[in-house]
Amino acid sequence: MKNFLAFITVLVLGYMIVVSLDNNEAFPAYGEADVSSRVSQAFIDRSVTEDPGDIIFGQATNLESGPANIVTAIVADYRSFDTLGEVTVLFVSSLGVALLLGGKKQKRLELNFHPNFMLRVGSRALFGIILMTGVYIAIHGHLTPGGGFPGGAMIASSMLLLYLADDEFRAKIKGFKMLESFAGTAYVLIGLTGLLLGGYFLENLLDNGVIGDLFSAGIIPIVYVLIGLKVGSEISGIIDNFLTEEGV
Amino acid sequence: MLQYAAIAMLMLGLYGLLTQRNIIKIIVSINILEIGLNLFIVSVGYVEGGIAPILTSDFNNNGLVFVDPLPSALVLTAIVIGVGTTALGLALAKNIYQKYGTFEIDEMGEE
Amino acid sequence: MTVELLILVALASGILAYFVGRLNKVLGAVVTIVASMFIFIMIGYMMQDINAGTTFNYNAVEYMPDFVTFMVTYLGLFFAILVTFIFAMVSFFNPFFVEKYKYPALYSMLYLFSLAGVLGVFLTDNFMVLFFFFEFIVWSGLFLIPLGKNNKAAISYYAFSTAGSFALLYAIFIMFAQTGSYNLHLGLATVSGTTEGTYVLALLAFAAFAKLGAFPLNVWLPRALGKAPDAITAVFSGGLEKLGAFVAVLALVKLAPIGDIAGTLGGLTEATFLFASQYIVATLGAMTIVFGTLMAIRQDDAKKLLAYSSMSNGGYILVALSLGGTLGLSGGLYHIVAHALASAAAFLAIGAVSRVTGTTKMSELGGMIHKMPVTYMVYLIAIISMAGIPPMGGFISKWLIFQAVIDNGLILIAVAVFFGSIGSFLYVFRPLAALFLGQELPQHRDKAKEAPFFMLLPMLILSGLIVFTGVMPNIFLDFINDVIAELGGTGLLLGDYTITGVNGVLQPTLIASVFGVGVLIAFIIFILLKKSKKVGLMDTYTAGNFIYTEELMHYSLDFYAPLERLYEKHINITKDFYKKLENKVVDFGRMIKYFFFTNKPEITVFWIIVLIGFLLWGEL
Amino acid sequence: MSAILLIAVPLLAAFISILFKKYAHYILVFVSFASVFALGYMDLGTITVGGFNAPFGIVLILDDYSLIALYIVNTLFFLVAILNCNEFKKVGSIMLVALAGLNGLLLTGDLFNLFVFLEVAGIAAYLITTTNKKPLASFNYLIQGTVGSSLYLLGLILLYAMFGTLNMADMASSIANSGYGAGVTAFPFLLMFIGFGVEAKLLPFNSWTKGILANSNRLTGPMIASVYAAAIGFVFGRLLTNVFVIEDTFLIIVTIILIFSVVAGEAMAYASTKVREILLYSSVAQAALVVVVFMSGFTGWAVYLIIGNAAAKLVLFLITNTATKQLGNDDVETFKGLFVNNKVIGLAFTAVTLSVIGLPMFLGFVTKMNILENMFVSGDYIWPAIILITSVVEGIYFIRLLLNLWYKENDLPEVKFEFVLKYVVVIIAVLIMVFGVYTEPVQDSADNLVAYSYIEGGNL
Amino acid sequence: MIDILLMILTGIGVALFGFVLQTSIAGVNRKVVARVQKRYGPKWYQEFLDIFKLLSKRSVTHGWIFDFGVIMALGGIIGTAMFMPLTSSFMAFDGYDNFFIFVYLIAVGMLGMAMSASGSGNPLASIGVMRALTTMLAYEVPFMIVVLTIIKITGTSSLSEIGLFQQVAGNSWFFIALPIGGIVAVMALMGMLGKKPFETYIAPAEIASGPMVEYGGKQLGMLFIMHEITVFIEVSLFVHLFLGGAENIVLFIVKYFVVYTALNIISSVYGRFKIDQVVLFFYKWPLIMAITQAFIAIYLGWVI
Repeated sequence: MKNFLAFITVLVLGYMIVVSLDNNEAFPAYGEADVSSRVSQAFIDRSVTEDPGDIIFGQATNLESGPANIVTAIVADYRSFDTLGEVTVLFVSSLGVALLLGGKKQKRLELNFHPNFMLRVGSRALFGIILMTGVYIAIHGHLTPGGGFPGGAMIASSMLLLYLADDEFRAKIKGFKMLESFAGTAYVLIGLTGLLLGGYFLENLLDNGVIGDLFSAGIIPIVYVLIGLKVGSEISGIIDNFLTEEGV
Repeated sequence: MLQYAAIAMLMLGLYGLLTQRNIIKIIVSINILEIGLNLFIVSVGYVEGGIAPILTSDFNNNGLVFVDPLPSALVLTAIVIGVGTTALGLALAKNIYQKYGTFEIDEMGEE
Repeated sequence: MTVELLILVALASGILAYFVGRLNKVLGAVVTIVASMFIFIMIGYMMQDINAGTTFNYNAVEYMPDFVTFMVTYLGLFFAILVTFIFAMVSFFNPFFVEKYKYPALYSMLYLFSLAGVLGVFLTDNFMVLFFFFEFIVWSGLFLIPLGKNNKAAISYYAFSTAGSFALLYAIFIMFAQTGSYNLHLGLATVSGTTEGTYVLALLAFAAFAKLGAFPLNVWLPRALGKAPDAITAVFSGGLEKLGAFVAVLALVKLAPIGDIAGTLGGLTEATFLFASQYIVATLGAMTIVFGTLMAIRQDDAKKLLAYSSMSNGGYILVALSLGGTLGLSGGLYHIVAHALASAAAFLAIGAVSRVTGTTKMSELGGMIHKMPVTYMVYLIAIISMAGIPPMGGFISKWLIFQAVIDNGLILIAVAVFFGSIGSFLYVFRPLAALFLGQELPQHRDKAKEAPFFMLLPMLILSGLIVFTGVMPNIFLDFINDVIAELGGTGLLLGDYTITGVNGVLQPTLIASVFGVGVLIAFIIFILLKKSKKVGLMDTYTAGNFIYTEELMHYSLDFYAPLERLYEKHINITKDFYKKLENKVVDFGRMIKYFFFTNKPEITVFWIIVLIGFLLWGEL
Repeated sequence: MSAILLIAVPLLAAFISILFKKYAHYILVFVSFASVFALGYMDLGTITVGGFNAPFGIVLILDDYSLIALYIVNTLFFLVAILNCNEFKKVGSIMLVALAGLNGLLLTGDLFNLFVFLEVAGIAAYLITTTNKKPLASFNYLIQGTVGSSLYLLGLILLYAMFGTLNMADMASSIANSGYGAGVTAFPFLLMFIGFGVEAKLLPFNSWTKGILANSNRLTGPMIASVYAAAIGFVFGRLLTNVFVIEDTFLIIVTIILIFSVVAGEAMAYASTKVREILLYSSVAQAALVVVVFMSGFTGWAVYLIIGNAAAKLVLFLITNTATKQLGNDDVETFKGLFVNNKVIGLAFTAVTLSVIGLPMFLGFVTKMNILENMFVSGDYIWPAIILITSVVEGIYFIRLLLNLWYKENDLPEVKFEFVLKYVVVIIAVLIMVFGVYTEPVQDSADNLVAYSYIEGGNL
Repeated sequence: MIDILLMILTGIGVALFGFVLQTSIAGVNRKVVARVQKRYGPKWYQEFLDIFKLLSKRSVTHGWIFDFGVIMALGGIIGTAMFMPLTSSFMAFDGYDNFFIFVYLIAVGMLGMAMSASGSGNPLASIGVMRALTTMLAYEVPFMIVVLTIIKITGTSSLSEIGLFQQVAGNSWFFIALPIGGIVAVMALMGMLGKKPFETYIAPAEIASGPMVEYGGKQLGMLFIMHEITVFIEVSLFVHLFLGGAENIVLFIVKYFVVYTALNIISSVYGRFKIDQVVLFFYKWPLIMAITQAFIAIYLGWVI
């Protein structure tokens, strides 16, 4: 009975929200969002500081923010402070999971599934391929969709594959910790150098080069790779914590 | 249409929170809620007939319109925050299980 | 000697008393005596300047915030002298009582802090300063009361006095919103007569009722005074209760009364019409008198009995002030003086007894007169004045109040006032008979001895003053006339020895001398006749059988048993009311705690949905 | 020195500290002291991050309002860190992240950035409360916190869809001259209000408070009840005064919530017999009061109310939790007569409680009087009545607590308070007394604070 | 200075006259009551004999308060009697015969007696005192309300002027003008005098004549004198207030005699109330009658 009542209330609420959004004149209907009246128009034609005219892929050089993928431009350049905050969230949650579950000496969780030899060997091969795609996505963040976060997630998924396929396998946690801390510190240091030299925290010091090249958009790709590594190591740390338990 | 789906997902998440008493189910409904929210964020930026906001070689010859890039940037962050909280929730769930031996809140009784 | 310096002296001596008290308890208490005597003399000294017709307006000492100003008015000075005098007299008791308390040094400090607070309240013309010191007294009184028996009484004291002072604060702010300044006289003047004036009058009356312990808010007075240390009870009933009277004067006299009653009673002939507000306050005062008297009659603990008596006398003050006019005002103010002196003396006497015997319960005491005759005489004079019997001051104020009540033709209030005056005779006599007279109980026979000289001194001074206010009241009435003149009323018609009320002339000195002549004649008759043989107390007419135990021959347990039986069932009306109120709050709190604070997130989500639903309801 | 360092340095320290597990808490103490110290050299104004100015990039605002906020939160944080550094070694780096999160909250001028820092600080808070050894309560806190921040994000996105910007000042100005009625923005603002209501402990949304604070320890008690409460209070104040537009139906809902929180908070405190419960319910009521004062527009005095409450709750929770750890449970019965033989702690506890109630000679009195005075002048007669009645109830249960703690004869509980705690507690009590009496600086700093309630830096 | 001395002497004279008048009338009344009970009764001066016999005997004392109380009682009553105006024009202290002085100075006498009775150590005495005080509480309030009406109507509270007010041609005695008030006053007077229905505080059977139990010899004699003078004050109060005072002394004595004898006759046929019956009785009918009388007289102005 309680569930039914809750269902009714939730339904009525949903209906009310939909109706109120419909006849709310300020809220644009689905699909008719006029981007020009919004802040993001400046991001699209890179005209926050000065107007570079129309941007031709492959020719426009040192625009105010380099990456071809505008979403990466916003995430890593215009609003890169959010991403810093973002990374801290993930850092804290992985630290927290380690605090909650991690003990001194951990050993692999006793699962009743014991993989046979074929699975253990086959997964090694697949591991390499997944890892490479993850790294590729991280590196090409500023050109193609994806970037640090999806890349990092794929790296972690490759680690997960190993964990699942082989029940004695344990990655070297120490290494992840080192990588994570290195990437984080590097990211903040880049920001600080931006503050010291360029006057603004996280400023893009290197020139942006030609839009569309692999080595363009200044510090963005570097930052995104660092983020990819950090996310990868953190999530693998979390996976390790979940799949292990207290024991000699 | 996507927006109605997003709001429906939101409501489903709220329904889950209202009724479920199992720790894992609560975490699942929180995730549904967040996915709904993320969908809604993206739907706000959708422009009829717009393409993904990435400059590519064939962009400058046939005058295409971009979808609003900012919501997708924000959604990127929101997703990762969702991951963070879910990881923490699951860790707490494991702790609770070790302490109380069950996931049902009613059976845990007053601490 | 400006007012600020005086207050600073009081505060400084308080702190000094604390440090001296840390070294040696008794010395700390002695400091309180010296300080309060000094302040009393200074206030008395200030009396001359004011008589010379100059009302001083002392501006702030430089480092105080600029709006703190003090002004010495007749009204303020009247109260200040009286209360500082009570503080000074009671302070003589401190050295003897201070060892028994848990925090002796704190006791002396807070004693002088409340004295400073009293000065601050009476001698200022700025409402915020008045409220500051009002709270200051509540705050220091709060930590004094639990030094006695238990601390539950302090909580109810705090509850009611804070409710009172916050009502005062609300009124202050209403006036501030009107006038933009905290000036007392300006505020009251601008507000009186308007609708805000009604709220201000109601709130000030509420504050006065809370401080005086009048009918609706009387639960704290007997509990706090019954449980507090003896010296503090004397100070409270003699001095601090007069704060309530001071606020009552502000409310009832300086504010124009609201709404006239003649209109409501349909144009009755010849009965003078009273304003609705005065009538309500008078009725509540009358109920306080009746309630206080009935409760006092049935008390077994002498201190609680006197606490109820100060409550019913508070009722008298309220009735007198609310009737207004020359008679009402002078009767009220004089009753404040008479009651302050009488109740302080009575409490000190009871305190002296409790110091020696450790208890003030009448059922455990008896025959204290044999070992403490002087305390007995002091107590006798005090209760003669409290009962309003002629040679003492109480009679003059009661006579004035009766004149006011009769002149205004208020029958029901007259019933209460007459009942109160006769009832006061009953309940003041009870400690006299049960505590002092009757058989001398063995357990107290060895311990009891007369109070030392330093304790008797204040008691004798007080009783001397009581007699003096009874025989030669005109000196005090002259001063009261100045106060009334300052408040805008016309003073009492005073001959050199006579007081002319509205329907009769009174010459207190004549009454006293005639009473003296009568006693002389009786004494002569007594002396002429044969000397009678002295016989022990146990040797009495007991219809032939022998009795050896004193307890059997001492009648003190429930003295007015037949009277108490009549109203036993509904004694604690107000106590039950406040207990129910408290339970309501506790249930409400527990219900919300149970309903809202569970470890399940669904409560919050549910309420979020409800709120959003409520907002979007309009959209449908 | 630009204010960004207040966020960047703790983050850097956090990333490094995971390597040297053993020295984490020393780094924590050093960094928090450095941030308090560095505040002296910060220059006011807006700091753009990444070189892109206001409506497009993210901007941090350091005006008088956030400077005072930073001073208070950082000093309190430093005190909590110092007092708990050797007991809770494991949470060193999490505390560093919390510090970064809190500083970010107070400084940021961008709404989405505010959401991110709210999450950072929130997650750090969930982890700190896990030291209470009550996983279910922390879980409940996590779920409600996440629901709250998701609603905040939903509201934020709605506003973005309507006005196309994320910067606070820009949002405020575009709402102002967009000419839409209040009904348009009511729904998103309500969502954001609820989002913050959960964190600020307003009544219908704070069912997590009892689980967390009722069995808190020396770290979580002061951390949640005073440091986080102060930070959230300041941020909520900034939102309420600058961004929110509160009219008719939304105003009714908010007023109902606030009245309900204040009254129910006091009633619950009155009804509870455990010391920590009394304190937490009274802090619920105080939080609601802070929101009321912000909404009536006296930002200066709301700031002093927050400072008074935060300092008071720090002292109260520190003392209570230290005593509870040594006595087992925190019933008023077991606490009876606690101060008889540790008078210094008792005096500080009494001074602080009397200041919370608002008795004269204390900071609380000055703040309460001025708030009431301003309310009356601005013609509001209902709220002062509610405040006065609830402070009578509040006075009663605090005095009942105080008298129980001071006056008892036999078998007194023996509790040892170490020197550092005594030292800190006495300083705070003395400060409250000093500013209670010498009210000049409080008076004029509060008045001119009101003038700057708008973000002077965030190029309006 | 001389005229003050003269006034005091006349006062003492009035008190003496009062004592002698009342004792002789009491003697006569003892014969009247005896006649009612079908016996002859003692000689009219029997009261004098009793008193002087007692004064001459040696007695016992229980301490200084025991004696001091008796002195204070007698002294107080004599003081009150000195103020009493005999006729509407002749009184010791001209213009100071205020009604409230009498009501409260009697209380001094009562207090003196109560003090010495409790001081005597006999519990029966204390119980007697308690009963006396409770009865006083009972009859006093209705009586005062009626007097309030009288003072309100006449505008003055001095007895002689009230008497003169009643003697003025137009208006009749208050006993007739305020009929209900008159009845209440009679009842109150019987309470004051301690006549039969309200005699609980002497109650010879239960508490051995209450407060008087420990007295003997001169103390008892002095208390008898006090009792006689109290009766004189109360009855003459009634005469002045309700029977229009008296132009000359003879009229005063006649009215006095009529009132006192009527009361004695009424009381001789009554039993005795229990103490709480006394209180309940006075707070039921007399109080209501007094209040209605006051309401009618003051607010509606119906004075016959």
